[in-house]
Amino acid sequence: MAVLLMETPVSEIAPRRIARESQLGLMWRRFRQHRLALISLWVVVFFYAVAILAEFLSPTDPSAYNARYTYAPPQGIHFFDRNEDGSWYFGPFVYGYKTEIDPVALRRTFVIDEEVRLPVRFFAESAPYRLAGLIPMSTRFIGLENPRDPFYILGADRLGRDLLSRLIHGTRISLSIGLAGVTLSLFFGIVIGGFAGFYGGRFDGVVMRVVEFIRSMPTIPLWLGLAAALPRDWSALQTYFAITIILSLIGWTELARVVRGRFLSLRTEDFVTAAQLDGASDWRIVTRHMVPSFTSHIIAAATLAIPGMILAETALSFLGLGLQAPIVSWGTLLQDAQNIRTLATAPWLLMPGLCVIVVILALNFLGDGLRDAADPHGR
Amino acid sequence: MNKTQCFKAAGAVAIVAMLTAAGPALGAGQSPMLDALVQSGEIPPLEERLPANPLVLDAESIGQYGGTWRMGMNGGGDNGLIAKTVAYEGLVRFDREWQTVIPNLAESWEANAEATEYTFKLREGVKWSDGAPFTSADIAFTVEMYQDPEYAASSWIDNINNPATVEVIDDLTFKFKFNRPNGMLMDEMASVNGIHITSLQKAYCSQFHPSYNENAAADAEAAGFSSWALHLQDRCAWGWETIRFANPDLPTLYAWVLDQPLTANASRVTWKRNPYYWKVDSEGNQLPYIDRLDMRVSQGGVEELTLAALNGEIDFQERHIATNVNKPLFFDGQEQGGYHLGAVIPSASNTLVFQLNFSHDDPVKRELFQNRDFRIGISHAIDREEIVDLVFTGQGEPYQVAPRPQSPFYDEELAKQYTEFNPELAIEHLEAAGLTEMNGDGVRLMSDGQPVRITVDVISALRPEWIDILEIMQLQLAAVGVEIELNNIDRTLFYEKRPSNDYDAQVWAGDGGLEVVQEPRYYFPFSDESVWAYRWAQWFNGTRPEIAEEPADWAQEQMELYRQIRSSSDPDERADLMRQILAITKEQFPVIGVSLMPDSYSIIRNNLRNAPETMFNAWLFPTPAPMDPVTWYFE
Amino acid sequence: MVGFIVRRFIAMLLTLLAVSIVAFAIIQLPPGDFLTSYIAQLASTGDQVDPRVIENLRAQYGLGEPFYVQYWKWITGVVQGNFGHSFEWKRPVWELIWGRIGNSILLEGLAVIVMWFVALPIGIYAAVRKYSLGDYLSTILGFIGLAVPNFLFALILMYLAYTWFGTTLGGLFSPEFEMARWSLPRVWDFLSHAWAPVLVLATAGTAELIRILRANLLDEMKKPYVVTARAKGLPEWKVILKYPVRLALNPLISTIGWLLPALVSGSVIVSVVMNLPTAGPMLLRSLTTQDMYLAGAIILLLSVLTVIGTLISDILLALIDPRIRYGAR
Amino acid sequence: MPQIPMAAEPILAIKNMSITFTSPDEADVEAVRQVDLTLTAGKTLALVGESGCGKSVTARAILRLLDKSALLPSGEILFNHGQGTVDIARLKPDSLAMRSIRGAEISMIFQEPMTSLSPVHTIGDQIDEVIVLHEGVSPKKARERTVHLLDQVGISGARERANAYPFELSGGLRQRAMIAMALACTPKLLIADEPTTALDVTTQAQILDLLRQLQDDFGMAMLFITHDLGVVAEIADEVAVMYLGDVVEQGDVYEVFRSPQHPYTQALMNSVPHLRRKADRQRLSPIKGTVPSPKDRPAGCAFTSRCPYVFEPCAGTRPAPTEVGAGHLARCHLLARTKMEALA
Repeated sequence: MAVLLMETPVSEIAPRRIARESQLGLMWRRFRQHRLALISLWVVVFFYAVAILAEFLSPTDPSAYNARYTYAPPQGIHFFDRNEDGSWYFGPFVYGYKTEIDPVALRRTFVIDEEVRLPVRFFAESAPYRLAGLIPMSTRFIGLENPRDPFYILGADRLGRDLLSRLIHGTRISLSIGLAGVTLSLFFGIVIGGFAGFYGGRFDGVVMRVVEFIRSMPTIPLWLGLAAALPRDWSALQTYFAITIILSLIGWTELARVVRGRFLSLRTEDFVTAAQLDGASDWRIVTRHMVPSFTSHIIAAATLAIPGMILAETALSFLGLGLQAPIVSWGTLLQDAQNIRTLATAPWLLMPGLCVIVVILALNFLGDGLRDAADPHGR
Repeated sequence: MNKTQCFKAAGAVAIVAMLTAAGPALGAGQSPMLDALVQSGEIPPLEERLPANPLVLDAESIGQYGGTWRMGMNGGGDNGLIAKTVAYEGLVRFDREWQTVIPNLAESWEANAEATEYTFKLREGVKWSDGAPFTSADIAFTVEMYQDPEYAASSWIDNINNPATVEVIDDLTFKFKFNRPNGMLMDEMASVNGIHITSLQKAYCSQFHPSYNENAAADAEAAGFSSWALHLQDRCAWGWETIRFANPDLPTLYAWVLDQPLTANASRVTWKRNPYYWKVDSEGNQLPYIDRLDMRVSQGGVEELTLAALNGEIDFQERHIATNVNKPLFFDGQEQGGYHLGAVIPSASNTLVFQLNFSHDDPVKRELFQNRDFRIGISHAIDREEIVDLVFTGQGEPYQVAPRPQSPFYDEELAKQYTEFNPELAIEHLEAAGLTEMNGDGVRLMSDGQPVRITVDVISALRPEWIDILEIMQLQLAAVGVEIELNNIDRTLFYEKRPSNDYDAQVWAGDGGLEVVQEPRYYFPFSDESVWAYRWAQWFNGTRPEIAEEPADWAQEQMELYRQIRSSSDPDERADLMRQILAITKEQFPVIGVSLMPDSYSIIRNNLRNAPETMFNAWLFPTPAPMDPVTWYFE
Repeated sequence: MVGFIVRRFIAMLLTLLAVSIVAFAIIQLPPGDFLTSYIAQLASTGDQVDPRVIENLRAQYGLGEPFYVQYWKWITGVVQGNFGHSFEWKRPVWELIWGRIGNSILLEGLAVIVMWFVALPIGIYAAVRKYSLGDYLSTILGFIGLAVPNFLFALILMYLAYTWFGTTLGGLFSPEFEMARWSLPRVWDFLSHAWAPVLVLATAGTAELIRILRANLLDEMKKPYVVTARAKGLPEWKVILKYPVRLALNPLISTIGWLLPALVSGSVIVSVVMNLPTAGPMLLRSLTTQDMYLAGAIILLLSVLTVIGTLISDILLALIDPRIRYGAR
Repeated sequence: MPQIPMAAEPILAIKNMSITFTSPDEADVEAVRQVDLTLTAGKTLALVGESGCGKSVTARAILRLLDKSALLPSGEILFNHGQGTVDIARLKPDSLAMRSIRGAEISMIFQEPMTSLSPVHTIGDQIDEVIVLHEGVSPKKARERTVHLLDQVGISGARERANAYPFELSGGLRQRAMIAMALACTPKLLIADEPTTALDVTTQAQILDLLRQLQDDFGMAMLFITHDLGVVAEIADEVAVMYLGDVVEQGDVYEVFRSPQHPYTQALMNSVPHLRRKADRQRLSPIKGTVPSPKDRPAGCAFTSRCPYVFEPCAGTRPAPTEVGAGHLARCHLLARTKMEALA
């Protein structure tokens, strides 16, 4: 048996990295491994960005109607075309329409007119507006050279309003209602669940009974009753906030449960005992020691709560008890679309439904990913 | 008995004589569905069931018996459909053109010159659906019930300003008496409101009232009701109230009797023929031809009903489903569904009536809203062509609130004044109304320096197009410096805001396009529905004296003219008076209209015969019932 | 066990009391009452109502009394089985709603059964074949089921049935079976109508069930007792079904409790679209007409349904899980 | 290569077995490297090592209870079931052949009697199941056997206890029930995976006693996995010491304990306290450093990173087993060098 004499020194075995990483940092590292969740994160970010930049991104004003283009089908956006002389045209553009009115059947018929090519301009000039009601601007992301030309990438509704623009503005309302509802739920959930979990005992018992009670109520009748009770002369904004509060009345219970559970298990952890022995106040223990240790869980739980809020908003609008026209939300847009006529002749008006599905999917995947990342060893 | 009556009676006898003479060859048939019942002795033979002089209906063609007429109700509270198809059986009725009042259960009538006394003669031998004879006693009982405050009904019979009293002369003759002239009684009685008076059978309904049955209270309790009044209301509901159709035991005079009643749980309401129905075709065959009705009850959404109609599961209907939006759908579906579309002319004159509150609490707004120039300015600022094009796909035309072209009261000037879209003219009028200053946002300022901001109450649930029209108007009016804000609210609140005077403006459809005399709410402050002058209308009606306000002189003049209409029994005189009212309306221009309500359509199965290819659609003239569905049949 | 049920039962009664107060408060919340909306309704058809009639009705209906008096009258009646009168239908509420509630229970019960039948095998498959194509597919389908709004799904289903098969989905019975007694053909007729709403109702719930089952099962499959079972020589399917599945079902059974409120809520919307005579559309209408005893009774009964559902799932859980039955944990 | 001496006909012979864990994201990890073990009827082989050294993985590999991610790329597991020999390493984990061995021929008991028994089935049910499965008797007969078995493992009131759920029993009783279940079909080999670790000292002793006694009664071979040298001394006939996937030393228990040859075994022995007067006590000498992850294991001797005697070949070349006594083998370059020096 030959003995190999090695010149090289014993290779140092790298000690395991024990770098101190914040919990959020750890969570982020684990989260990045979830490909679907990561994609979903971008989808959600995209939609929220759209919500924030609604005025800038929408090609037209969402309430700008045009008699000539009621129920105009989507133009789509094209990039290549062959010119008459056979050369190629590059760049984004849409085709015009040829329209006819059928007075017997009461409708306009549209044919995409491939003769008319309407180039799409980026950062097109438009009438001045205020972005998010604050920043004065006078350009929009895309637009046509001549603002009077039809520009309906996703088609038009029954008044010839641009569906894309309405969709973009609806995104703002629907997503913010979800976010606002969750924020409110989160506040109640953390405060109530936190105290229940921290002090335990009788207070905890009472809170948990209340939570169980609320969760045993069927939500729609509850919402219906409350929504029917809203003063009808409230302005759109008031209704909007009222609906948000109604939605979070039930939403907080789930978050309170999560928070309470974490508190209960954290209460016995050594670092909390240590802080208590050090004489830290309860408030300090909760805010400085306990809350940061489960921020990640709260983020995950909150993410998973948003879809429910969005779906609830659409359902209430559908029943005519939530937001109402002229407010543009995904719910009111779907309410417009929920008839046989739309299904049969203008299916593109169901686009808001697709948005709902995509966002709900993304939020669910994102929430799942966050939860897994926050708590890799199961729940 | 006057001459006409004699003649009519003689004519009826002659018809009966002819029928008996001609025998079976001339028909005198009944539905095969009834043959077995006659044979088993459950019902008497046809001759004994029919009145001495049945009402003869001339239809395009003689039909055949059988079949089921399928239609759809929207929700459990849709008693309107029944009122418009089955329950339109008053003492008198309108002809198919909605022009004259013709006999129905009463074969003749006459009024005194002051229009305070009306004498009616009932058709002899008419029987309730349980076989009992229909007599003057039933009428007297009905009047008594309506005037009992415990019986929560409301009608011309117990009109607090001019209630009816009844005097029974004999079994078939009775007299209505009024303290004040009631010149429009016959029009009221021929309308859908005329069916109240024939809705209660004394023999059946009296058992629930303590005046006739001392055990009524105990019976009510045994049946689970807390008072006899509730029991009576439940068993014998009035007129065309929803729950009336929940009691299959209630005897009626309708062509069809309840089979599956309209209960809260009903998913369909069905009817079968009334063996005692008292109308025949020109060959003496007992009507109706159609044996059964089947009304499917949708649970609050009409989409399922729309699909059913497309699928050929509806035989005749315009209600609920024949919307503007659905037209292309139904047009395309004709072949697959085996139906075609009939024409329907609405009674309403206008798609949207913009009513400003003349009695606004804010004196500045009150003055502004009462200013004719302001209203003319607004009217000129509306691009009606665009609205017609956009919302109604080109159907209809710019129109004010005025009688429809089909009406004898049609006045082109009234209909068309100030409908031209002319922003310059609009601004001129607005400035004439004192709105000369503007604020930084381009909104005109009122005399108190506040911008003109009008909140418009609207119920989009009722007519979705209202929101569309208003959204367009919002932009058009903004261009001339008038700001309107949409307030989409629910119906209850919409009504509650009126007595509390808590509104700037409300919108509604333009009723009174055909029923000009009966429904003049936009022509002068006539009723609670004259939202533009709600408090003036209270002054006119005296219903809520605590909030009544003395109207402007011109309105008082109109009111006086209308009082004259009420006290006149001469139709020509009434029409003349109405024209005078309309002339003042034209001068004063109280409300702003948008466009002529476009024609609608009905869905008619291809195998349904005698159904009208063209008809009016109104509530007072409750179509299709005046088009005699009893003569329709399936081929 | 008996003590356990008694304890749960008392808790349930307390919950019901609270529910009744909330239900009554909700129906009292909107401004005005039935009469104001009734007058509005009449007025819009051109009728004027005599104020005396209104006063009479108000007295007959007991409107205008303070909240606690109305509540006390109502709840004492409810305890005796008298749910009050519907203003709109002028009938005892109980008579109106039992059929509707029955239909609701029937549909939701069917939906629960379907959900379990579909979710069980798929959930087990997804957990056992973790990260397989089937797992991903079922996860994605499940999430989509969760994300599609019920009413949209129902509407599209109805439209497709019309365009593809020329049939109208809707209602629960054909006309000839509407009022018939239960018989085999009627059951068949019912099923041929009910599949569509049940499908719509079950979709979202199934997705949720699959997710929970899969997660639970994955947790359970890591437990040592599964290895023990394998070490016994049991075939794999038997190992999975007898041990981890059995344990993964426990938390799932407790989900019946909250599944029911969700189903009840879903059925309101589906019933409106698909024209089903369930409690949902009646509730919607009674809320808008402010027919308060009717609305109150429906809200109360739907809540009772869910509370009973929770009770049932608690008892079931105690039955199948000895740890709970014997109070150990 | 020196042959492992055969004392008697072996029940199970593991030859040159390696176990590799695969993962889609990371490089494969060889958790067990070329292990040779032999088990004989009536004898107990103790497998000793720190946590994560691969001893449990080795045990589970015998019953093919490892996850799909675990591969057996080389080696044989020869099992003699009386009618010949079968190579378990070639069987499919869920095949009938494998399943008929599990629980019947080779059975296993686990460390955590609480979690290793299903909490929702009674003890009796879980034992009956094995008997019914492998012997096809009626459930009633199976229950008779179960009661007898429970009695045999020292559970008093066996008939009633059979209807008890695991959470109603103490830790010791649960482990006895586990043992009863494992012995239900009189297996030829019993694998005990740290069966006493979770128990208190008294119970531990009772269970060890019981196992010894049952081995006498049933005559089965036993593979006893533990990290406790005291337990090894009590129960084992032979011992194999594992470190990071390698069997570094194996042989007769007295031989190995008396003169441990591998530096790791030596260190292990030194880390065990001996009972002495306080004044005479020496400081325990724990092994320096920590166990590296299998990923970071050098190609050569696994102990390289912690060995006090490390020299050139250690990191790069894996030492071959050197026979240092009768049936006493150790893998260390030091031994090879002394041998070579001796030869030289």
